[in-house]
Amino acid sequence: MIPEIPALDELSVTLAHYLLVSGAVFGIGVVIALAKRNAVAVLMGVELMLNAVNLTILAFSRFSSAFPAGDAPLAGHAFVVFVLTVAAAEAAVALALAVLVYRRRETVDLDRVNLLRW
Amino acid sequence: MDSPAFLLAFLILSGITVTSALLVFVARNLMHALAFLVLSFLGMAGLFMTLSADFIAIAQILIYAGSISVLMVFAVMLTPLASRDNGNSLYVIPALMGGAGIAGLVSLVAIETDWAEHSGDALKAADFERTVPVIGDLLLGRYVLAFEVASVLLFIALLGAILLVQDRDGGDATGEAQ
Amino acid sequence: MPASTEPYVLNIGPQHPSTHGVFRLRVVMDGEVIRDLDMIVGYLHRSMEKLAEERTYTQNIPFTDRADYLAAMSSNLGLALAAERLSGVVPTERSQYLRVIFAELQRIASHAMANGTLISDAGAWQTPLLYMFREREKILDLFEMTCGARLTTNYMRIGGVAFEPPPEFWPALQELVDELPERIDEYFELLTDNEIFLGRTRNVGVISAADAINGSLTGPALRGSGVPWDLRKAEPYCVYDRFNFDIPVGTNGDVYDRFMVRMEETKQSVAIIRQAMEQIPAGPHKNDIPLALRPEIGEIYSRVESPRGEIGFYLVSDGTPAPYRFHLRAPSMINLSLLRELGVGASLPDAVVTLGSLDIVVGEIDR
Amino acid sequence: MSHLPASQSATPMLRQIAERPTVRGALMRAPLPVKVFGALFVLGFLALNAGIAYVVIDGRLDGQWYDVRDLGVGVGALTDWMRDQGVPEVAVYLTSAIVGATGVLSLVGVWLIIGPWLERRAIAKFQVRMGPNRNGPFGLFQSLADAIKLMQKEVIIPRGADKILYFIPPVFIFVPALLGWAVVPWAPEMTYTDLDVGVLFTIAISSLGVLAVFLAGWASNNHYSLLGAMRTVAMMVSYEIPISLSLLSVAMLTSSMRLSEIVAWQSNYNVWMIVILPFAAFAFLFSSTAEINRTPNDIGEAESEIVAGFYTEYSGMKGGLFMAVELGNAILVGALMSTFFLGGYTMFGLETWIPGYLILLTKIMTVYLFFVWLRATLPRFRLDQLMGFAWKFLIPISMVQVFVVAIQASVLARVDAPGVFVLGSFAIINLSMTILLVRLWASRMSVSTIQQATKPILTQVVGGLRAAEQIRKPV
Repeated sequence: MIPEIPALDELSVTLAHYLLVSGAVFGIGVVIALAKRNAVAVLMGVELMLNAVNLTILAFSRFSSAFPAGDAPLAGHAFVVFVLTVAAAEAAVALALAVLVYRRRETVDLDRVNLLRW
Repeated sequence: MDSPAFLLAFLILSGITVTSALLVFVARNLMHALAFLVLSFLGMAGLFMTLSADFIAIAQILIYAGSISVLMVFAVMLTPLASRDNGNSLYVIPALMGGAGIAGLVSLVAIETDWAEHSGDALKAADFERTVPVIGDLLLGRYVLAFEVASVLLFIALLGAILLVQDRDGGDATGEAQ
Repeated sequence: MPASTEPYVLNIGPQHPSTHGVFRLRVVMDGEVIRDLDMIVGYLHRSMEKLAEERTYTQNIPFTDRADYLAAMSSNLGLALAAERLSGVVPTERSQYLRVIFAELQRIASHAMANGTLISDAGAWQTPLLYMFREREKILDLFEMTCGARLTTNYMRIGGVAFEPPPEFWPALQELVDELPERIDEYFELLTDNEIFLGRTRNVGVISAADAINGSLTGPALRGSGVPWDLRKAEPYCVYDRFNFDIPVGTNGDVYDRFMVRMEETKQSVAIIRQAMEQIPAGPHKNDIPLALRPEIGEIYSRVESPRGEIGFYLVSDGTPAPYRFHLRAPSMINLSLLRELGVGASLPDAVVTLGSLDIVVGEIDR
Repeated sequence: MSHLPASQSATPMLRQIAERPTVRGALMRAPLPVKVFGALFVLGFLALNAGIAYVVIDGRLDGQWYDVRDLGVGVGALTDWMRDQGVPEVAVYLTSAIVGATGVLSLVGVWLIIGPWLERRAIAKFQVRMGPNRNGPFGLFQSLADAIKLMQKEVIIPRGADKILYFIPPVFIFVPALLGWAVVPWAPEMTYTDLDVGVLFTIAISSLGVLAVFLAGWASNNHYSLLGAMRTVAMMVSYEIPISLSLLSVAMLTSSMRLSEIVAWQSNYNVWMIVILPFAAFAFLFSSTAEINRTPNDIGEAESEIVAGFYTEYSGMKGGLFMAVELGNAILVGALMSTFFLGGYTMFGLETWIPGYLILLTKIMTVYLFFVWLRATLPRFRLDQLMGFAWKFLIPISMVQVFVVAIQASVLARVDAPGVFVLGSFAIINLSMTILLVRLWASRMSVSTIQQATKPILTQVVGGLRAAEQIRKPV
């Protein structure tokens, strides 16, 4: 399954390499987002996942010849800009929520924020 | 593309990114986790650079390393010392399994698929020389609606963040709303 | 629900750039705002008042140098006057004028120091301080010519002054007096209309006239609040009643007014020195008094206007050469007592500027 | 006492000052051969420079590798020569990269020796004293001595400090100070990397310092540090917006985010951006002083309030690194200010005669000396005043300016050959708009009513509270 490692001067960085990095970061992000108790830490996981997705999009945009050249050549980049925007908005709101939760409940431990209404 | 310098850059940057992402999970202290997160963001920006996406890389530094991390720092500072651990909840085993599963799945697909037909360098020479004007044309041309919606979203998020953390009992709302 | 921030304790001093000596503030802060403030003094305590009971009146004069080390002449003068009043010695006519000249020179030097450090506390990177040191240096040079010391002058004696000024003193003094007014105007130009300085000092550390009187403030701190009280006018000692000068009085009672009162007093001091130079008579600079002066049994409280306010000496004599009780009313100590009221609720920079405007000298506070 | 004449100094200290050796005195006392040799040396130096100037004006070395005006030509010639020799492309690339990086690093390094000396001497002149004059000629080695002293100092880790995070910030804060130089154009073709998004790059790089400052304050386990860090972070976050807005105006007008193109635009129209966008230049300069913690906005390390701010606990060379970064940032801001608003390496045609980097260096020095002047003159703002100034004053006016400039940029894009008339009208519009808005804002915010300079009342009355009321009555 694992391809043999070629010599250094023959090795070229391909789409698969980027996808591997992206998959690893995404997986770590998932683990952090699911496993952490602290709301801010969960947010860190989510940001890592978004980063990984950005990397995937950019890698595809760079390597793919699926699009015809004349038709929106850098659509991936534009898409990443939107992802960044949404990430910024999400971070602002989520952190405001974390602060609010802390003020109301004196904790940011998500396991202990178990009432639907507080 | 295949020059050793490029390869080295890719290896170092991806190493930094993945390792520090892992350290975000491992670190016991939330502030350490935050520091590693910033390192991961910076490594990711470097990876973007290797993909000739200079605009996105700089936007990444500006937004993630510059702004979101500062926002997180403020959020951490606004919570007391006791809440600054980076402990895991009961779901750590399922989470690890899930994360490993997703990463494995992506890796499997990445390795098994024959990307040859999708990895031409056709766009390389033509469009990656100056990315900024192209992105600008796209954002204000083809995707202008999405662009406007994104700006409205940002504005609403800003207002929402301010309103959420505002003291309704007449206190001042300084500090946390950035 | 209020934003839950935790108050924390900040120790300002004893080693801190803005405490003007080894003075410590224990501040409880909430963010940038001071919630509580303790003043902790005593790091410079030398048991001066107790030691003074073992020495003769003349031997005690050097102690007063070390009390208010920025205005040694004024403190010297205070003790000399108190001992004279206690023992009935009358100083010579010429020495009275010399005392006035040196006390006013010391006032200029001390005010220069006070205002310079105040602006340093407000954040100017020592330029105004060093500008003011330029004139202070010249004054200290005059002191050095006359009595050999720059800071701890030990100049006043019971019945006169220690030395006659050397011949080169008078031209140098004339030169200084001639150039001082334009130098002071230069400071006015540099600072008084400066928007940042105004923003930092206007309406900061406001003391109302009633508060100032109730807190028994003296000196520029009191006059800055608008109370025209100056011992040189109220109960003239030496020959102050022969000179024509004004009392500058502030309107608002804030840091800026205290600053401006000091600036204006410098001008008035120059005027006094000018008049004293014109009127000074010839004659001996000192009476011959016994080395171990034995005043009659009795007590005296004698006060003079030092640059920081009313410096008073309470002396009790039991007929021996040494005072039975020696007490120094330190103006810095009493002016400082209002800092807690001014500081609580203010922000840290404001408190620092307010402390600077009260112009404390720790040697005098701790004695 | 000695009986000196009054004009001479009567005290030992004054005599010492009067008798101190001067350069002029040393020159006058030099023996004749030394004087002759010195004169010949100076004359030869002048003749050499005249010869170089003649060759430059003659134009016979344009584009040659020995063109004294441009290091870039030399490096280009070197890489071409290497290619001709059949050296692999990697080595050529690495060579030029290393040469460039060495240039950038040594610039900052040399500056860290000269800068503190210059600042101290200049401030000493402002403050009527002498400044460093003991180590080396004119005290030039003072900063070297300081550096050696700092390196010898013990590195103290405060108890309770976060051991890992305590060590990161001094290094991490150095990165933006160096990286910022990457995009600064020193001459035509003489940029380390002429990024397409240079303006954005500078903004992004400057936002990196925030985190280092914060970590330094947090990891020190000291309330002064934390207070300084919080102040600095709050200020940097706030002042990044006016910086971005003012640079946005520049980028819109020049319709490029490439720094070399911004310089070329200014050179092309023979106008400095500061003339067209005075408010943007002011906002950039003021906000930069806040970003790099210099007077009058150095509240993050206000020594009279919070000792040294966020680096209170750093001793030895770690503290020295923070100070070095402060200096390095000062000239970086000087370079950016010159590039964006003062015409960069061009000087109305002068750049064809003398090297562009010398022109840029002169401009950087000018801006830096302006900073020194400010530092020697102004008191410090308070945190709330600064934040209020950013949010209530700089940002709204900058936003209005951005709208106006957007219109002007679209006009500029439609005018065929914009001449002095169009640009002049832009300048007048922007200037008048700025003045109008500032006055409007000042009256709305009523900033000037609370801060009136009143002189004390002079009185002959003596008394207590009643006298005080009597005095105040006529006012």
